[in-house]
Amino acid sequence: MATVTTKESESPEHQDILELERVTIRFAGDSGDGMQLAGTQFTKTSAVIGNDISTFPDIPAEIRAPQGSLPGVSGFQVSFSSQDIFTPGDQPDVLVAMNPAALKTNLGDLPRGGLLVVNENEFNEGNLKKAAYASNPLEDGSLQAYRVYRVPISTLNSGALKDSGLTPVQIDRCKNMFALGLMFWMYSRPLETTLHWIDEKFGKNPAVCEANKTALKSGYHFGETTEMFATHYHVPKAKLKPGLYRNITGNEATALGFITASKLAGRQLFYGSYPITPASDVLHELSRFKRFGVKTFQAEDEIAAVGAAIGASFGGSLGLTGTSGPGLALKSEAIGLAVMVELPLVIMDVQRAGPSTGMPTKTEQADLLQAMFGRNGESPVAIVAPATASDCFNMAVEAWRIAIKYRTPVIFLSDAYLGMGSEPWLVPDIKSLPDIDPNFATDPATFQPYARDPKTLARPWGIPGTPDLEHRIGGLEKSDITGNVSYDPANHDKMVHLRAAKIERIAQDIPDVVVDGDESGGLLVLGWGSTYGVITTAVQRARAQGKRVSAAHFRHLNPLPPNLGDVLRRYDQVLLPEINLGQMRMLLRAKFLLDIEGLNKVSGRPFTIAEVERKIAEMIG
Amino acid sequence: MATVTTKESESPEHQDILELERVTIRFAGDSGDGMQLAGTQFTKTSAVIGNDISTFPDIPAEIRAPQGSLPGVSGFQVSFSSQDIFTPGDQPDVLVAMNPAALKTNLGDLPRGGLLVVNENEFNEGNLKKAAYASNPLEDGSLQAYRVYRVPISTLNSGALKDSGLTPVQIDRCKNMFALGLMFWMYSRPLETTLHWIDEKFGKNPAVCEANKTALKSGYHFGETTEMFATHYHVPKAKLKPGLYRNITGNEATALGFITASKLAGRQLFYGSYPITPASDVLHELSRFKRFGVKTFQAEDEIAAVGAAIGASFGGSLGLTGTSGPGLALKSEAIGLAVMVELPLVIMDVQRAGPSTGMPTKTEQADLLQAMFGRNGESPVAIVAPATASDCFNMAVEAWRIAIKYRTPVIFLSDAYLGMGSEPWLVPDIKSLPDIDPNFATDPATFQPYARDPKTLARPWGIPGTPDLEHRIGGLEKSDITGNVSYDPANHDKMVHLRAAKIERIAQDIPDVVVDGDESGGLLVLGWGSTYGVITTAVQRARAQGKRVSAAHFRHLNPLPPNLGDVLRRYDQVLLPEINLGQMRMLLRAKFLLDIEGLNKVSGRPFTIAEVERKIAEMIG
Amino acid sequence: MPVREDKGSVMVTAERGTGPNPALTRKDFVTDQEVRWCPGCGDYSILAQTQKIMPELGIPRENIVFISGIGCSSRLPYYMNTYGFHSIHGRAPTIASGLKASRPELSVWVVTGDGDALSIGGNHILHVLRRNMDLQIILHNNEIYGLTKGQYSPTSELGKRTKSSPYGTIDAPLHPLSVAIGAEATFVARAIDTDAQLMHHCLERAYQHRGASFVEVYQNCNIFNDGTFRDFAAKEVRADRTITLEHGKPMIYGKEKDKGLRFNGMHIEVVEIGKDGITEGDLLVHDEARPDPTIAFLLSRMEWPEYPVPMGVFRAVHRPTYDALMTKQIEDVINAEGEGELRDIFLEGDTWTVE
Amino acid sequence: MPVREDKGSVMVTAERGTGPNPALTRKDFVTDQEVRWCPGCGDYSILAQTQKIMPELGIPRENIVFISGIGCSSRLPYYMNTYGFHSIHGRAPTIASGLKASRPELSVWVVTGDGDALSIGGNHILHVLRRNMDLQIILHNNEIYGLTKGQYSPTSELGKRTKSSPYGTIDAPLHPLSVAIGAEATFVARAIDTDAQLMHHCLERAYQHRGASFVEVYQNCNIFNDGTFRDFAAKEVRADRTITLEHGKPMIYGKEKDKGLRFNGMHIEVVEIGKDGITEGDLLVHDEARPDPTIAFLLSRMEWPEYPVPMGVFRAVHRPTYDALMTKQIEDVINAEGEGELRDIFLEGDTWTVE
Ligand SMILES: Cc1ncc(C[n+]2csc(CCOP(=O)(O)OP(=O)(O)O)c2C)c(N)n1
Ligand SMILES: Cc1ncc(C[n+]2csc(CCOP(=O)(O)OP(=O)(O)O)c2C)c(N)n1
Ligand code: SF4
Ligand code: SF4
Ligand SMILES: [Mg+2]
Ligand SMILES: [Mg+2]
Repeated sequence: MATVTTKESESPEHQDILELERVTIRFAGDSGDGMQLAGTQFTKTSAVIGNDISTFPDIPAEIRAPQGSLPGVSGFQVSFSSQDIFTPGDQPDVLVAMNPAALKTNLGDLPRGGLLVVNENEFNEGNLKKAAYASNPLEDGSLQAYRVYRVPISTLNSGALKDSGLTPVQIDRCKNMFALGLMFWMYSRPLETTLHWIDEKFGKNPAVCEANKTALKSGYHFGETTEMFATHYHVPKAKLKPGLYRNITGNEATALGFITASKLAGRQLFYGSYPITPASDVLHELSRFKRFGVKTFQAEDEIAAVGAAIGASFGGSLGLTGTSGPGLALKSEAIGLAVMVELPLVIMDVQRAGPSTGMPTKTEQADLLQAMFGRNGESPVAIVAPATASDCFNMAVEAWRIAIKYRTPVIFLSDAYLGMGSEPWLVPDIKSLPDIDPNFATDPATFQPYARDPKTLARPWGIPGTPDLEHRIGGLEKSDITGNVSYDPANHDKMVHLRAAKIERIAQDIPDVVVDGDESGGLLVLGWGSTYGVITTAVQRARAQGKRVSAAHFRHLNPLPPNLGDVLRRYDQVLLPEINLGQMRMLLRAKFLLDIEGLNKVSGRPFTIAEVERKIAEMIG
Repeated sequence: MATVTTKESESPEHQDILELERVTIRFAGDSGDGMQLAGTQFTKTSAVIGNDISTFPDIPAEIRAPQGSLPGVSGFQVSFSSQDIFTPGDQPDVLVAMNPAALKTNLGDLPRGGLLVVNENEFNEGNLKKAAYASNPLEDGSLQAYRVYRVPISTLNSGALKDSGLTPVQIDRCKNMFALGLMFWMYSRPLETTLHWIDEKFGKNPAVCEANKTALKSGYHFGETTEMFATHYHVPKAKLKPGLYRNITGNEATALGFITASKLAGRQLFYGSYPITPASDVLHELSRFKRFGVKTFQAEDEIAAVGAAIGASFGGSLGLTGTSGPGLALKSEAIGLAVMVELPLVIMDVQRAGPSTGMPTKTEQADLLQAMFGRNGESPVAIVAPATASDCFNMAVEAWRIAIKYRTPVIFLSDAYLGMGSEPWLVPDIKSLPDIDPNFATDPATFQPYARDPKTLARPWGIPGTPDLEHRIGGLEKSDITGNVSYDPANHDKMVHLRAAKIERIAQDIPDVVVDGDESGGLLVLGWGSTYGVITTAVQRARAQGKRVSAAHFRHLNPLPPNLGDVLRRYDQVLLPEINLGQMRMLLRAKFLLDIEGLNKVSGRPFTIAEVERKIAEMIG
Repeated sequence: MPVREDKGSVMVTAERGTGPNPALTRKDFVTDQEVRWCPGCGDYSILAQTQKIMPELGIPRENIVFISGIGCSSRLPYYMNTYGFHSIHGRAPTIASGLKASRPELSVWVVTGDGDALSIGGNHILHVLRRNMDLQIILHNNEIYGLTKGQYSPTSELGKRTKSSPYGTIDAPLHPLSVAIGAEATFVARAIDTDAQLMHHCLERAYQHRGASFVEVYQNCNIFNDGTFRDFAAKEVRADRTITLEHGKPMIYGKEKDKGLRFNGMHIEVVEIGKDGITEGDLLVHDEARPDPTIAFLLSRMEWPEYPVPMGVFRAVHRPTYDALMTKQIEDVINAEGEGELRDIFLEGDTWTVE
Repeated sequence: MPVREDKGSVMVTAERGTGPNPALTRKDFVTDQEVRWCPGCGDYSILAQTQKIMPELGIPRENIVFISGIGCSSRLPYYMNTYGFHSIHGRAPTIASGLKASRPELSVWVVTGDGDALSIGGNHILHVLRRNMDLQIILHNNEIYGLTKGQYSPTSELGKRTKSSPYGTIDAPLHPLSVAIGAEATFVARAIDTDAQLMHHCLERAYQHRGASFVEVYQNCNIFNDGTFRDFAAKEVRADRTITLEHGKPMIYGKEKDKGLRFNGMHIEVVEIGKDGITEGDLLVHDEARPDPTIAFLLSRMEWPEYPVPMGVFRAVHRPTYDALMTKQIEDVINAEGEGELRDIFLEGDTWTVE
């Protein structure tokens, strides 16, 4: 939410500059209007000038809908601030609507009094009809509650580019740059970063390159020169931790984390995957990185993808597979095999709204129980979940640490909100990251395929190519120590317990959960995965209002942080917001027999801060 | 356990007849020795003469092992009694061991003092070596603790058949009949049923037919005439509920239940399946029943099997699919589709020991959580579990009642112990079973694909071929009422809740759980699925010893019987034995926040009564 | 409900007849759902032909079902005002099999893409073809994954650069019709989105064929794979670079009808009619009904620029369909054993009475 | 570890050499596990040949891996003293692909059954063949599901009565080699359990071939499908009812070497040498290296009693393998762009410093 501060200053043209702590802008237009580009550029520039940022793209269903239609609307929200921020903002302060359909789909989120910039050229009869407007909202008074700026963006843009030598269609494609330029002016941002980017992107085509730059500057100058806008704004730098930053999406951070793990372990990364929204970007990222020796295998289906990853792990590589919910369902049987053969394996699930095909571009946390239990028999695996886009990097490395040390499948549970959203990432110092020792077995004298390390209960990893370690593994029950097939009842009972105990042992490496707030008493708001940002912000606000409420977030879902039970018992009430019907809540209730309260939302969208604040207020007044 | 009663009587040959309440015999031999046949015949005869019976075959791993080897041993245990019995007995009273390997693998289960009948001819050097015996146990005194009868079964049998005209190999194959005849004599059973069966089975081959009969009678006469056996036994008729009985395995009962449901609904049964142990027998059964119009589709894999079942359900048939654990894992994604399209579908899972391929012929209850949660997103289904082999019939019908009435997938959770075990089945009066109304939609004026019945929340079933009901369904989120594709956040939230609520509504049709024992106080031993028999027996015994313990069993696992929480809260302690690591226990703890105690065994075998008794004693002294 | 009787047609070798259904027009097959493909997508013309042909086939609308998997192409059922099922990725053939086997009187169409049918769904295609389930399977082959925004598919050409293959693919593509023929298909045909007449013909023939009809349609994805088929399919060159197969006719093609295909020893060659004394009589005569699939297989290997690309019906042979055999087997058993009575199977084996 | 260098062999057209590994004997490949097949099962002789050939190939034992699915046949890895992986039903090709693509220097063998490979695993077979992953795939075809005790398989003959088809099957069988050829296989061969020499030859050739080698072995299941191949494979008749293909040789067979195959117009016919003036010169000469797969496909259709059943190597053509292309692509990129530094990709895009 924009907090208007008192300080005012004057611009040369006698327009006011207001200093704000935080602003959230949503760019919305037709899929073809380049809104994702505009949003990304705005984000970059804001990051470069030192704001903390958080973004979330709102991409339409997977099919390209007809131009101007409601399902064709594409949006990009960016929040930037002089303070640490944890979410892309509940509601935009500013909505840029490039056509009627964009207005229709997004207006509901703009608070009354919000700033609305519309491209008035597009509000013609045809487009209004496509957006199912009976009358023109710019004319019928229905926008009275907002601060509306009608800008003829299309004609201003084409006017500016009339000598560009481009075709009308090409010219029209530049109008996102015009809109972006206008927003840059409005929030006092420099043009350099984007001008530079245009050069890089369109360098090969000078006419298009020039046109985009001209459009961007024209938008900026339009803001500066027109009298339409009485005020523009300034959001000072945030006080971020010092260091080198870049902007990163969760999927990008995940891919980098996996490559980093491979470097740290000194073993080749092998990624078996079948494309699926919203996980495909990790495949795209990793396949760009051949110079790291990463092997990407686009399999014929999800089963082949995980099978290949298991094969690679058998061979001593980091066998990785990634997918989204329906794909995880298909991989179930093979993950069970990996549990039995006890090989390192990481399975990434970028969760999306289900069940079944569900809503492929929308977010949800509802694959947790599938990750825990979606296999036949007693088939325990480790599960980790990143808290933010940049945390995806850390947890991707962590997933591999666990997988390799404990010779076990680990499920990395991200979601669409994390994967597609972005935030600044403090680029880590590579040397600070500890190596991961694959610790291969090599000594035939002592090798036993199912002997166990007394501390971790892990079995040895003896890979093909190692002389005299020849052995056979498989999905039938294994005899303790020797690994031979065994139908012995006592052995089965023992092995079932050993596999469970091994996963429990991982807890010895998991950091305690840390509470943000009071040590005990009052309400604890607990979270896992992508709810981190909203919960942190909501709790901070509630505490600022003097409420007795604390927050705690955990990234290891199975096993849980060792102190979790103790922590939970120290508070009067515990609230667990989840983007599902209460899946982790069920696990914690069963484990700790505590009456944990849930806040659940399953609408394909993240929580808003307000929703969490409201629930806190409801629980502790 | 054999309880020797005091009553004695004399046989013409001055051998004693002891009357027993219950006897458990295990036939064990090489896979090629026909032990399953001998066991089955003994069972039939015992049933026909009025004992209550319970059986469990112990079939070796799926591969045929070399003759005489340890993995090649095949066993069949039958328990028969003059009282109601619920399990095939913990330990045999009598072990018939046809070769050294059979002795080696089974002797551990025979209590000291138990009766041991061995085919001494097979205790030659070669066979002893195959069974890894360093010395001959018949000679080295290691069997002193047992009542050993060394019978030269092979030579007695071949002697009896020397004029049969059969080859030596054929003659040797009859030795199971000789052993069976001996047991028939020992437990005072008539030969008629088996003689009749031999006629039917070998009628076409008179020489073989005669030989088998001769072998059977020779075994019987050997018992009668030899002085080896001082005693033989009599087990009086049981006091079973009056009616017409047959012996039935769980898989047979399941198949009959499914056909019955199809008759009751007046709709064709369509079974899509891919063979897998221990579920294949249901495919075999159903494919015999073409005269009922049952269509069996042996699919290329489990996914195709469930897909075809869904297609059949879309067309208005009873679309059924069946498998065991690994196959259920493969079906996960498609079951999620069925949840989304809300069509009736029954999925049978005959559970076996996992994880992964595990131990295919062994029993386990460890697919419960997979059944509950093994799908992406919030994807609720109904689950039922039969308690005994014959109860499979009832629950198969019940699964269809729920699936059709609520338009939902229902998982029917049986297991290897139920599926392969047998017991007497009181053949139901078909007319007493209420019809199942498919209640198809036919009226175009009111039809809306996702309108809901206010009581059940079920959507209409409008099948192809019905004029003017043309509509489209699919795996993307559906709009309430119309069923069109919808990405609307509020709609998704609503639909997720509606799907969950619909499954909860099924509880309105579920009978309350009934307690066997005290109304409240003391210990309640709770059970689901195939633990029914052992729990019932163990609790009866504990009560007979004056212990304050009751039993309750439920067959509806999701949703649960409506009164379950109330019932549990009435007892001081609750014990839940499960053949897994505590899966239902976790669900109940989470739901009721009660500190339920578990008794868990995961050895591929059912509980023994003694194990449950011991745990009861441990808990309440 | 009015039902086209199709039971017991096990041994029928004749094709299924078509004839207009006077009560219906193309419009009756259009739904109220907005079509959501990219403007210019080849799927539009496939949809148009599909909607157009429906009233011509003479099937009551309520007996028509369209079943698809997931992909751009697989949205098609939403736009067909018939019964429809937009299922999960790759599994449409399984759902269609269950429906057709249980309700043989329905006309069941499968709509699929190159990823849906040949990547994740390859095994089901294999088996539905060998079973000869009586379905029409329309494969929209755009040689790309459209819906997931442009990864290569199993029909993408070797070396193709896509989002998931920035340095070019390394896996050789499948030939969909070779796969189908290798899987014992009884009907295979090929059409192209830009040739409405040919597409109409292939769809009609697919319907007429009793058994699994497999139609590959080259479909342009103008967003992620624009122009893949242009080299041979563009209007200007199409006549010279494709050949339309016609049963019983010599294999002639070219704008001037001056080119032909000749069988030479063990391979096929392109010849010019009139040159070197070559006449029509020298040309291979197309026989779609050859029991041996080898020539059809040979045709499925022909690619531009070495050869003209064959279009139309490659193979159409008769073999009993799975659904009809299933129906017949049940009828035969009932005729032989009588209709089943529950009581009989309840009482199988030995029974006894407890009083 | 000693590693057979095989990187960068993308364009190699020569076959891989073999040569005895003097340090090893057959016994070195026998494990301590008891073999658990039924006495008389055809799997024994396949195992025997496999163990026998290993020392002859010249591969260090530690570089050999056997990967199988589930089925009687798939137990084979337990009996091979090499690295081994008895995986899950149908998925051996996927695990083998991941292993081979990540470790091209290993010699990876896939052992599978007709159900494992062609029922549940059909799709993976399709794709591993088109990718030409450098694997040896040995399909034990007993035309039945052995392990699950006798249901029909996708290669069981039409009408077969089994536990799951008491009234006979209604689905036509697949021809495994037709499927393989339709899936772009570069090497296909057929052997039979009872002919040790031929099996040895096929295994050796499969190893020598760089790329996916697909070998169908007719294997008798004497418990559930005894004698399925007897009609043409029994010792007494084998010479007259099968034909062993030899590259570059005319297709002659028969105890008396008096029968041959001739290509006649568009189909193949059986002729008697010496009769009607037919000489060896008239016969088809086997060319396993023909780039066009049509003749190999034609051979894959030949069945007794219409034709002798072809045995041996049907097709062996060269095409870069997936694993080699993958290795090469990475090398090329590293040569062009330099080896990757994490720092570079961490800092991709715009960065900024906060002080
Ligand atoms: C189980 C599963 N895996 C992956 C996906 C993602 N996915 C949807 S469509 C598709 C491929 C589409 O390609 P194609 O079948 O050629 O259809 P097109 O969009 O090109 O028409 C993929 C990979 C999915 N929906 N479900
Ligand atoms: C997912 C799964 N489905 C089914 C099975 C059961 N199953 C094991 S092997 C097999 C078929 C075996 O046939 P085949 O591959 O021909 O091998 P064979 O035993 O004949 O050598 C089946 C259906 C399984 N183990 N896993
Ligand atoms: S992405 Fe391609 S295939 Fe999909 S709708 Fe657009 S043009 Fe058509
Ligand atoms: S069942 Fe058949 S295939 Fe399996 S081991 Fe026995 S003979 Fe061999
Ligand atoms: Mg496609
Ligand atoms: Mg087989």
